[in-house]
Amino acid sequence: MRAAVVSFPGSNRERDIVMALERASGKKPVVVWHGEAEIPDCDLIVLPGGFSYGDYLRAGAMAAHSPAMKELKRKAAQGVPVLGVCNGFQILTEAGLLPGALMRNASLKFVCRQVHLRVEESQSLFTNAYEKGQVIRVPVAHADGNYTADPETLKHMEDRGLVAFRYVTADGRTDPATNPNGSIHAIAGIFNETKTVLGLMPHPEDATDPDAGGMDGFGMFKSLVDALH
Amino acid sequence: MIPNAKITDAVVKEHGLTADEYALLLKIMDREPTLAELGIFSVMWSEHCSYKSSRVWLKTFPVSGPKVLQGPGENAGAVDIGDGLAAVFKIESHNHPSFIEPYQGAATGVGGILRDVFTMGARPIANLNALRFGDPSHPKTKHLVSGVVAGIGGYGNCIGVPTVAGETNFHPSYNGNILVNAMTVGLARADRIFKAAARGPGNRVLYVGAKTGRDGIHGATMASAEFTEESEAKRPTVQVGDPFTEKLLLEACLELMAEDAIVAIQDMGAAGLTSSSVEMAARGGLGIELDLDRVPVRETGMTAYEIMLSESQERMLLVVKPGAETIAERIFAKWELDCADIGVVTETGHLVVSKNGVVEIDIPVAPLVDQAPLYRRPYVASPKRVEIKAANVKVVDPVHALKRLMGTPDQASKRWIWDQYDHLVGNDTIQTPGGDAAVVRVRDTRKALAMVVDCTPRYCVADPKTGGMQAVAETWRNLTAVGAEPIAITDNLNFGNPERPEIMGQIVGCVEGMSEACRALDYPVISGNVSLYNETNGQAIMPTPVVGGVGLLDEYTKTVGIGLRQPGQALVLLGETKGWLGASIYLRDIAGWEEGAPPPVDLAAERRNGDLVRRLIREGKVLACHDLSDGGLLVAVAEMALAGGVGARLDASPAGIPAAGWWFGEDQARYLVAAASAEPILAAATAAGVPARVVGTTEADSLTLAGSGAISLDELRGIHEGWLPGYMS
Amino acid sequence: MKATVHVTLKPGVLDPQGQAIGHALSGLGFAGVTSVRMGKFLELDLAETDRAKAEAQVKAMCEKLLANTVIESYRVEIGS
Amino acid sequence: MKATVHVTLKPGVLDPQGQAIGHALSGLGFAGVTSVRMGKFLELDLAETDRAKAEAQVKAMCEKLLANTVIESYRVEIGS
Ligand SMILES: Nc1ncnc2c1ncn2[C@@H]1O[C@H](COP(=O)(O)OP(=O)(O)O)[C@@H](O)[C@H]1O
Ligand SMILES: [Mg+2]
Repeated sequence: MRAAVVSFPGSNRERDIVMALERASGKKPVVVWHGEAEIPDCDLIVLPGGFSYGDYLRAGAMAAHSPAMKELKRKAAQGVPVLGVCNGFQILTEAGLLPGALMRNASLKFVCRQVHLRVEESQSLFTNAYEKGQVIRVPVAHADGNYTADPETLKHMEDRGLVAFRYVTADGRTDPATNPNGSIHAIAGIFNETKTVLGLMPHPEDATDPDAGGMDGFGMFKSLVDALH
Repeated sequence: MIPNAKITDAVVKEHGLTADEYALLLKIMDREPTLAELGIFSVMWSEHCSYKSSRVWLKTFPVSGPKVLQGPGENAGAVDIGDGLAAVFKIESHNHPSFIEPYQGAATGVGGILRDVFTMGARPIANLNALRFGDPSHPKTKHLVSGVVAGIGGYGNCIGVPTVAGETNFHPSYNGNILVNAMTVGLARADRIFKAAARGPGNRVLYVGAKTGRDGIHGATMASAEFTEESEAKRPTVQVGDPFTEKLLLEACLELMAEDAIVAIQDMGAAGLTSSSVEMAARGGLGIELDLDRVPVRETGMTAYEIMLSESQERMLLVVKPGAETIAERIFAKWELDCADIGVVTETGHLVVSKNGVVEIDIPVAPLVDQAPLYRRPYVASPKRVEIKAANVKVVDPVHALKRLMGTPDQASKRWIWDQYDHLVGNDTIQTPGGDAAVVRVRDTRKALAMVVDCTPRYCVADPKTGGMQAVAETWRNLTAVGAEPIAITDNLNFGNPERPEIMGQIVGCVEGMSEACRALDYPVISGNVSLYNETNGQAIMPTPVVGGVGLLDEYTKTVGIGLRQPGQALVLLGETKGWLGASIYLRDIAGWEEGAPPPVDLAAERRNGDLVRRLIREGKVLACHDLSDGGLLVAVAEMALAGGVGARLDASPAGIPAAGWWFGEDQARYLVAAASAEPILAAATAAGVPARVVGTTEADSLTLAGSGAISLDELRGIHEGWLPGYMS
Repeated sequence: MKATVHVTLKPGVLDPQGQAIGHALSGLGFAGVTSVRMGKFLELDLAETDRAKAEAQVKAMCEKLLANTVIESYRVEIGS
Repeated sequence: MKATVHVTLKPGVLDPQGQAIGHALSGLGFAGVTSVRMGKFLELDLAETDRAKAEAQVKAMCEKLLANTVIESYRVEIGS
């Protein structure tokens, strides 16, 4: 699997995701600077976490208009899979590649902690290594992860199985007390219509090392490698 | 030279210079200074920049050792950690600004210390913070906690450096003067450490980073003056941090450092362009000529005085090799930052600054720096306190006392704070907040750095020398408890007004104790910071010499945490317990008595006990380890139980030690370890001459004290985790 | 030419910041605050001197960047 | 009674957000934006029906919570 990671001014978790991709695929991803109008041929494009443009104005708003994003949209339209983690998810919603929006956490505070996620859909190239309903433990680290969408969009996503992950308790129940940011329906990650684009707030890449954070996030990278070789 | 503004006595006084200091200035200048020149003397001779009250004492610290690559005197210190790498670190205070504007004050404090570290060519890998707030019931405290924590998080999270450890205490002595000390640890190539000495007359001086505004003019002198109600009302222009620009500046500087372009580099911290240019010139024994018309500004009509004294953030000053200007321009353009050629290194030994073609400043650098006032201020030693016998302290059921202690502001969990700090970015944080020391991996090696900040002000006020020793020893112990070899420290001396002999006595005592401990433990001081005048209306803070310690693990998987993870393990206490309750948390928070001499520190025992613990951890004989500090044995067991989710059954207190002293005494140099079997630990302890004793066994779900009751971990967790979120909501 | 932009959440979109502020206000003893909504306010200086052109330009900025029209609406005023 | 509050940075105080927005706008091809300053805008519903009292109340809220008067200034308008 050849992956390209797009880096923006203010990205700060690109190394984390590069390591995870490399560990899973055995290949070093290429890192593409946001100002570049071309993304080299690849099987997967990744938008990493961080604070592109300082999260000023709105998280992801400015990055969504960079030259590399134009190219990303073109490739995504051709079916090249796209993964956006945290700030990457925010950029994808701002760019219109995923529905809804990510608002300030309901607590109004940045939150960094381990959370439990329930895998809602294992029929996708991002999640096929997990069982449907499986609970995994990965960290979140964000200030604007409060997902919202209008009722029709939500209904459509729920009906079509486009919710990828939900925040749950360790034993797999949704509970307002374990929702770290107030997201509607406890949504942690979503697919686009064709399930070729995934955006999620948590950081599976920081759970791909037995010595640092555990291995629960590795399934996502393994899924991608299995699906894309 | 511009026509002189009238320099009256009042103007001199406003600039914080005494009559004697001004007389010295006149002697150096041999004429009346311009206002801008006066401003420069004023900031350079402020306590903050010149260390005039503390310098003679700082000289007594041990600053060298086989691993020290850079001791105090540069932007940050550096130690060799093998593999051609160096750990670069320093701590810095932003106390006054954080009291005035907690969010921006704390945020710019983090920004400043990050710059100190990456100026040296190091990539920051972790931040720490030591916080002291007033009484929780004081009307300002909550607002200050919320702003400071948000500010530290806001800056560190955005720039993407994990904030991995810290300490947070509350005490009424900080009601009018909170302490916000921030520390950064970075990694550099040992053979590529950048310094700030200007070299090579003719080399160009470049200004890079953000534009200059009228931010924090006179911040450095403010940090050197005592607070009054009035100064709070005046509200000087506070600096606003821009972590996004700092992230770009960090990446651009590191990119430029990888080229062969830089002669010297210095961040613009307190006193901005003034201290950076003066220090660069002074260290190189040269002069610098600046043309202020070329300085990127974001406001109109700025005077030379304002530009030289502005404390706008996220700026750096560089001296580059001939012809390297274009490399710098290209790199800074890529990162969309200003890069301006504002001057040249000269042979004159003078700082010469012009604006609109007129020379407004012409100061001989050497005397400005070398003849800066230096005071050996009079001091009186703190009165000795009586020893309090444990037998004379009120007896409370230990389980009941534990319940109360675990929910006090100082002992309660600080999760509410570190939840707001990204402590994971980089995915190298092996030990997260909540343990004895944080552990962060060194990329591309098997190594890791352990790091911690600590100070126990109630010991320092009770006996400055012992308190100073204890602060050093406790960091050493915390590093040891995670299996690391302690290497060196940085320190932040936070005190009241040094012009008062009793405060000066605290400074002298603490420094003496710290020096002695550093010597005994081969644990040199490689950088630090001093913050004086932390007092309001004559009410000084407790002496708070915060110590930041860094240690090395050769194999990161060999570290242990504090969590008890399995029932049936032996709990072994290493070190001697006499049951010392003087100046303890138990005495203060349970007996309501803030008194007594602090526990003595026996540095030979520290070393012996610590070396044993570290060896046992390396040999894999220890499964969990926690040093005993505030609250003694029982609080330590409770913290270990909560951290791992497994409880313990503890034996009754031994005969000959009053129960309160056994459970809550704060005798030093002690560790509690969990092991599959006690035998090898006891044998090794005997061989090493370390007192050791089995105190109990791990057991699921609750803490049970033989003969005096039990508490479930759920209840204990509720108490421990409940206080801070409850207080802040 | 000066322009101001107000960006506010669309009616019906939950406003966590406004809610928290309302909560904090009542905690501070300000009774009778029945709702708080929080938005952004931008002041722009434009080189453009034609009012209509300036307005069109700023509206385009809003559509493209300043507002997230999925959840926000905006109002542009052109000053002098 | 409705009240609106504009909270803006005091002149001279660095506005990193405004600066970054200005930069982004020119990157998007909007030429001639010489300055952007960003502030907050709040809409409050009050139970109070007396105009003067409402104004005094909202000003007190600004001093206490809504504005950080060390670096920000505010403007209160009472609507209907
Ligand atoms: N401001 C803070 N930031 C990050 N971590 C903190 C902060 N305050 C406390 N902690 C963490 O809480 C834990 C307990 O702190 P403390 O009681 O000072 O430890 P010790 O008793 O070992 O000195 C430590 O892991 C420390 O890193
Ligand atoms: Mg400790």
